[in-house]
Amino acid sequence: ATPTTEAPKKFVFGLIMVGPKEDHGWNEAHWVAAQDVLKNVPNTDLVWIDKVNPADRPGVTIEQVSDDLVAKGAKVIFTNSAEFKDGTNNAAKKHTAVTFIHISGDAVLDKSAPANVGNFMGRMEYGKMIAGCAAALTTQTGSIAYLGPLIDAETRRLTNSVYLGAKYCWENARGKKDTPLKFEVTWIGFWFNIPGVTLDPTQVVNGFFDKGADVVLSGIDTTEALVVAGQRAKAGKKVWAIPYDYIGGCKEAEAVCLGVPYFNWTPAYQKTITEVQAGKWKQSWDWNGPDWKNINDPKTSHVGWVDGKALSADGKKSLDAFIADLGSGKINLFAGPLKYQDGKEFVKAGATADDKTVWYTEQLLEGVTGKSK
Amino acid sequence: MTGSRNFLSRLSLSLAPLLVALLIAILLLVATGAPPLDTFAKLFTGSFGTSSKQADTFVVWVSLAIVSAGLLITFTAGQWNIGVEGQIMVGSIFATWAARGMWEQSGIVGIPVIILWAMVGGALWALLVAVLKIYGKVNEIFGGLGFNFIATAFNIYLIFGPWKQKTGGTLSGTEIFPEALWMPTLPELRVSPIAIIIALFVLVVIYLSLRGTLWGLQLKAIGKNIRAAFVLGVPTNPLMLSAYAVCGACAGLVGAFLVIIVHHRLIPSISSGYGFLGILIVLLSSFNALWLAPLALFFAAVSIGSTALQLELNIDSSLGGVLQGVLVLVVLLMQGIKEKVISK
Amino acid sequence: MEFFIAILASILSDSAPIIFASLGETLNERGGVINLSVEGTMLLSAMAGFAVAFTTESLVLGFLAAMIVGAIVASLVAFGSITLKRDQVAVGFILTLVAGDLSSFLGVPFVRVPGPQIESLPIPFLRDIPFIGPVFFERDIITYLSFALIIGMWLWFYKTQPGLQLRGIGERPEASFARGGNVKLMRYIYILLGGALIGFAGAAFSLHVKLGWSHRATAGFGWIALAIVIFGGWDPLKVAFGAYLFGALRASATTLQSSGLEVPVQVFPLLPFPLMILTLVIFNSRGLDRVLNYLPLGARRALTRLLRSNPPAALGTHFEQE
Amino acid sequence: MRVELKNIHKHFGAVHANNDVTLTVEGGSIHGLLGENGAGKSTLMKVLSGYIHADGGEISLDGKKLKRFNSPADALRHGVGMLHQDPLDFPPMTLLDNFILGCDASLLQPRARAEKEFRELCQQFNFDLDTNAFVSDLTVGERQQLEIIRLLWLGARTLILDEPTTGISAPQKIKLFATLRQLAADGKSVIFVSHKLEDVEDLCHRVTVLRRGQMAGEAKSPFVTERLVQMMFGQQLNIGKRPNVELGAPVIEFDHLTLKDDRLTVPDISLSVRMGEVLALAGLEGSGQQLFLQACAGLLPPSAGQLRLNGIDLTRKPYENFLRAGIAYMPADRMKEGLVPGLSIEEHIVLAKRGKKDALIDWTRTRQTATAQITDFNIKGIPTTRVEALSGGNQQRTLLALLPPDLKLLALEHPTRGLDIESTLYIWGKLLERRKQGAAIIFASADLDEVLQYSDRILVFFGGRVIETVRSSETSVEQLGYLIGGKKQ
Ligand SMILES: Nc1ncnc2c1ncn2[C@@H]1O[C@H](COP(=O)(O)OP(=O)(O)OP(=O)(O)O)[C@@H](O)[C@H]1O
Ligand SMILES: Nc1ncnc2c1ncn2[C@@H]1O[C@H](COP(=O)(O)OP(=O)(O)OP(=O)(O)O)[C@@H](O)[C@H]1O
Ligand SMILES: [Mg+2]
Ligand SMILES: [Mg+2]
Repeated sequence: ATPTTEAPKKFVFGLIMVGPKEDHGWNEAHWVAAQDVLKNVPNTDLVWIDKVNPADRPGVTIEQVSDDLVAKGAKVIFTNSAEFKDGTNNAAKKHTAVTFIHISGDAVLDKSAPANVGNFMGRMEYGKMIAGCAAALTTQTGSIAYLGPLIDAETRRLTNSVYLGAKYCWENARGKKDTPLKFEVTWIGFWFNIPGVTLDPTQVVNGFFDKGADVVLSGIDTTEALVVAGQRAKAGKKVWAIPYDYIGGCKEAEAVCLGVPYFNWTPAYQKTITEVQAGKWKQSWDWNGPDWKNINDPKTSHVGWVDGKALSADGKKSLDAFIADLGSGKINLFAGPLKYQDGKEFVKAGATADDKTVWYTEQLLEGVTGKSK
Repeated sequence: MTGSRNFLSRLSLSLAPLLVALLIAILLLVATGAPPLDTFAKLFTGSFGTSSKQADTFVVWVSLAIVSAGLLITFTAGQWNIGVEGQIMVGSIFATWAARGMWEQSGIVGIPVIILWAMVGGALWALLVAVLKIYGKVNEIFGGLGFNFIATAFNIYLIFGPWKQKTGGTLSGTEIFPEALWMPTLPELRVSPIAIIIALFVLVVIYLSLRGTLWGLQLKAIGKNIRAAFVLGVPTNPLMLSAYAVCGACAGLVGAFLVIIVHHRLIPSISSGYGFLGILIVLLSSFNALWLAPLALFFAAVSIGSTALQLELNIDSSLGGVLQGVLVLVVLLMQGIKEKVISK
Repeated sequence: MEFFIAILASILSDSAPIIFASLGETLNERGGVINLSVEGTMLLSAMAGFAVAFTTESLVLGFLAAMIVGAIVASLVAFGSITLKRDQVAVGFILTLVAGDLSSFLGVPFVRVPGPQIESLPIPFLRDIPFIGPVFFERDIITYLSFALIIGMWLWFYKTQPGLQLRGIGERPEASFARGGNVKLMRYIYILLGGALIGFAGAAFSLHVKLGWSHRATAGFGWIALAIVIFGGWDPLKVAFGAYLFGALRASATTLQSSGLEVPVQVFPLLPFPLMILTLVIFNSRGLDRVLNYLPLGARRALTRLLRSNPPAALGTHFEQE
Repeated sequence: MRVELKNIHKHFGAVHANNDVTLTVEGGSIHGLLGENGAGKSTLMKVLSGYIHADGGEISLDGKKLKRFNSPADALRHGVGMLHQDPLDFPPMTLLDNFILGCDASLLQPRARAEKEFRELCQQFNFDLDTNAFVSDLTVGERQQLEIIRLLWLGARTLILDEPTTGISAPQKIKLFATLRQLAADGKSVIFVSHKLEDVEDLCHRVTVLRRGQMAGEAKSPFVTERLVQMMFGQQLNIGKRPNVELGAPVIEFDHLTLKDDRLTVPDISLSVRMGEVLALAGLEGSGQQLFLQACAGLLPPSAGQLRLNGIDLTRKPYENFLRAGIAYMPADRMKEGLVPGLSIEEHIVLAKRGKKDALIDWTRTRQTATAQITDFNIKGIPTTRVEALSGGNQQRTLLALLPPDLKLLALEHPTRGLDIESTLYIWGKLLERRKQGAAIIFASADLDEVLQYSDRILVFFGGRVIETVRSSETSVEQLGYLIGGKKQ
């Protein structure tokens, strides 16, 4: 027989993003992972759509978009927002031959997921603790602010993580047990600015600085906190910021950036694709942590932290020690006693919280100013 | 001989805007580096290419046809009912409200109640604008705009507040309705034949009432000269209220359909801009009810087709809106040019 | 006190875009033409301004481009309504939708891309005046321009001959024509100028307040600008007051979250819009007349004149000059 | 300044409004321009003042030939200024703003200079005008004064006045005439347009008469009235005598009625009007007649007092009740308040029908009714003609045709304004028929001749008050002229 010159059919995977793919934040981190898969796994092809949110594409549903991606041959579809839970489940019910991965979701955990839906998420709690520590090591006014997205279990646990990290370093590394650290969160209402729906993040960040905070941490997908801080710094104010999500997050204002906690989605994406290709994929809910040997190893660590230019040398030293202690288990910040804002017990004295308790965090912790619900 | 030439020149006069709009679109595409022919082909296959696409197009058609029929009534009464977006939204809110009260009901009981309640909601919301206009002298454009903002805020409040999902409020909306309360659709497709029949019914009723009823004539009269109509004995206030109520009820109906056919839950931007598209359709129809159905189909096709552009050609789907708007603008301006030429 | 100064200062500079937009619209409407496309024009010019400033790395070019875009949209309003005698509201409404969608379509490459931004520019000496200095004179060039525009437009309307003529063409074009005014030409000029100001507002949005471009970024600000013009009774000072009032409402929406109100956070940013419209409704409704009727005549006259004024009589009408 | 118009032609579509008109006005003289409605007077003057461009002919000033003026401003630069019947000013502005608007200033308003010169001019003509007042608060006469000094200030040497005597009182008229004579004495030319013979005879040195767009003749003072009438109408007009009608029971009664709108209060009117009676309301525009008429029709609720129709109390009842009780209102502004532009005659007939109406329209029957009415009222149109395509006279006939058969009270505002004599006679014929059938008629008119001619009784309004009630048979145009100006003799 004559050899066919036709190229073997490509393995197509799909990606549905909530925001624009080049937002220097959450979505770009996913975009980069998908590009890595294309590079690293031979014969793959990507179909994607971004900005799937009610502001940018009113009336467009995950179900519709999934239909289109499946029609273009997608065998695996990643959806990247907590908002997509029901949509992903419904699309999966319709296209049973396709594997859906709902990132940051918990449908597998609460058993509402069809068999072809999987979940994974990175343990950003550690990244946030590190960020909190960096902030506490730097602040001069003793007042830190957190630019929160919307309020749900995920954002509550991330906010709490920042607070725990900050409090630990404030009390231990800075030795200020007697002056309580001020920690305030303001929620804008979504993962990024939706004009007319969310508070304007630039306005909120300006408000933070006006009220006396000097380090602002971003909990949202976009970079306003850093940009505003950069602007203020140029006007001669001593302020800093910590972005979120994306390894290149500091770029927009290096001079005020203390560092960035980021997701590295490449290993998880790659694992899913190769497993589905080999027919070995099984439904699971994965909460992937950092590789403590080297939290910035692109092959193995799902969550990382890079120092920013604005972090002082002393701060750097203390922070490295903090990271090492976290990795070795010497520090467990989710150890009791911890209380919620209304005084209800979160973790008993002497106990440490298990994954499920942390995942379903109900309130902000005592000591944090801001709404829990 | 002259008759046919006359026909030809008239035909070319009405086709000219279409060509100009097309030309602008092509220029735009070329300027942004997109292949024009391919784009239009994809726009077509994206809206009519498969039975599932056709069905989606008709889902949008139902909404556009009904809302533009309602808007034709307020336009006939001389009113710019910009508040129509809010009226759709409140229709959806009322539909969800009714659905939440009938979570366990069967669809045969539940769906008609949901639809009627949504129509009541839309009508009430529209009446607020009318009352402000009549008794408060507030221009309906700003009244309507205000109530759109309020409806949006209220909708968000419900989604993130009292009606939030058990796991917490999210932008994806409220809890999904039980399937019994979904409007039955054709197998495997999202389109509901009952909704299409209802839309046709609404179109016919609106057409006939504008043509042959006293109400329709009185509406025309207040639309063209409300003071003279009043002096002649037309009950202007009740009439104005009725126009808004009818348009609001149509918008409410659309709101109900969006909830029980399309999304199966209440979502933040539930009205999807269909109200404003409806205004464009009515403007394009020269206020003639007969044109609404085909124009709504065209607009629906562009809306659905343009989503496909993103995937197929990586062209932003807002192109659809640009095309729709440019077409209406060009037609409007060409009418002016025509009149200017004739009067010369 | 320091916090109060900071908030006041933020309101002043955050309101700059609304000031430019609503004063631009005031200029249009004083000439007798409603430019309903403000929302769309702002979007398109915000995008264009950012895109040009981003690619050329020149803020000046960015603002210039935005003004040109604003003037182009306005010229369509002018052509449609003055020359072709179409319904001004219809033309403006369609343009709002077209320009809005066009901004999304053309703006894709620039969504949430970090770009150039206006730097602050404290004015020496003036900034040292207690209270006044930090509130007014530690701002940036755009905010200073907005101050200048308010005062300049007031002077133009009430102290200059061309300004008097402008008021005339919006009031009674046939009488203005009788007095030597070229009504159509002046209307064209003022619509283009107004459009350019609205365009400037767009750029002020993306280069000064919002720091970048994203889809639908103005989210209702254009509509609010239209409402503010009515609220301000077509008077530059009162319009500016309306714009600052709206700014204050927005600032309080941010602060309200920590007030302990049991309302989802997503509701706060929406509140200033209905509140602003509600204020407009109250100020323009007959209810106010009833209240005013209880006052003694002198006070009533003064208050009426302060609180409201009638729209230019020829607003929205066509004019045919021989 | 000597003004010459030579062979002026002007067409409006099929209408030849000015057909080869030639006219010479000597410097220092007052020249009258006479003619019936639509004769082309205003058109000719608009050509002379630059508002419209003639299709042919030329203009010379002091012997210097000009093709035409490009605009009113151009004409004024050459010294020709025109006062319109409805003064072209800016009601919401102050007098000073009005005065300055249009003057030759580059950037800043010359307020101080203008104010000083304004005062001087006022003094010269003995006008009492306050620069800080608002134009909207002035009477028509005062607005004319403002326009006159403004035009003079801007250098007008020829002043055109288009029907300046409608809507002003006798004392104001006397003052106006004095001013015009003073101007002529100063060597300025004045062109005085009117169809009021007595005004022209009183004031002008020479008169030109236009008829159907053409020159019908010229005359010099002193004038022979009969000859002027003949030139104007081509015939002696026979104005019918008013037939006497037996008055019946009271139709409408007012008890201490007080009316108010945002500008005017009309206090305390007590009066009754009987079947078959015609009551005229005389007064300057805006003296309260309109409020009174609207109150009669139920369009304006009285703020105090009582109103009874056929013995039934209708005070502050909705308009609907008034309609049911058999009133009808015909407004002055036909296209704004009377008819609905865009709708046809037959559609109007459906709308105006009173009593029980069917929800579905029977178009066949409606068309028959419409055809019958069109013939009956001699309307030049067909059932589907849109009302805006009718001429003014035919629009007024259409309004008459819409009146239901059994009316008790007709409230009419300027029933024949803008109509020529033929239409006027026709319409009054129809109205007086109604009166014979027992309807009462209340009408307001600025035309004192009409008031005197058709009414039984006259209410004279001044500044919102009824200052006099007179029987038509016991008064004269002169006396009315003084009364509407607030002067009792
Ligand atoms: N702008 C216009 N367009 C069309 N026809 C016009 C226009 N102006 C005047 N005409 C017509 O030209 C003719 C002359 O009108 P003109 O106004 O000069 O009459 P007039 O003598 O001033 O009458 P009146 O005494 O009623 O003021 C009339 O038939 C009128 O209908
Ligand atoms: N908008 C219009 N559309 C069509 N035809 C019109 C329009 N306006 C006027 N006409 C026609 O033009 C002619 C002249 O109208 P115009 O109003 O000047 O009449 P006129 O000479 O003043 O009559 P009358 O004495 O009844 O007022 C009429 O035959 C009328 O039907
Ligand atoms: Mg005339
Ligand atoms: Mg006429």
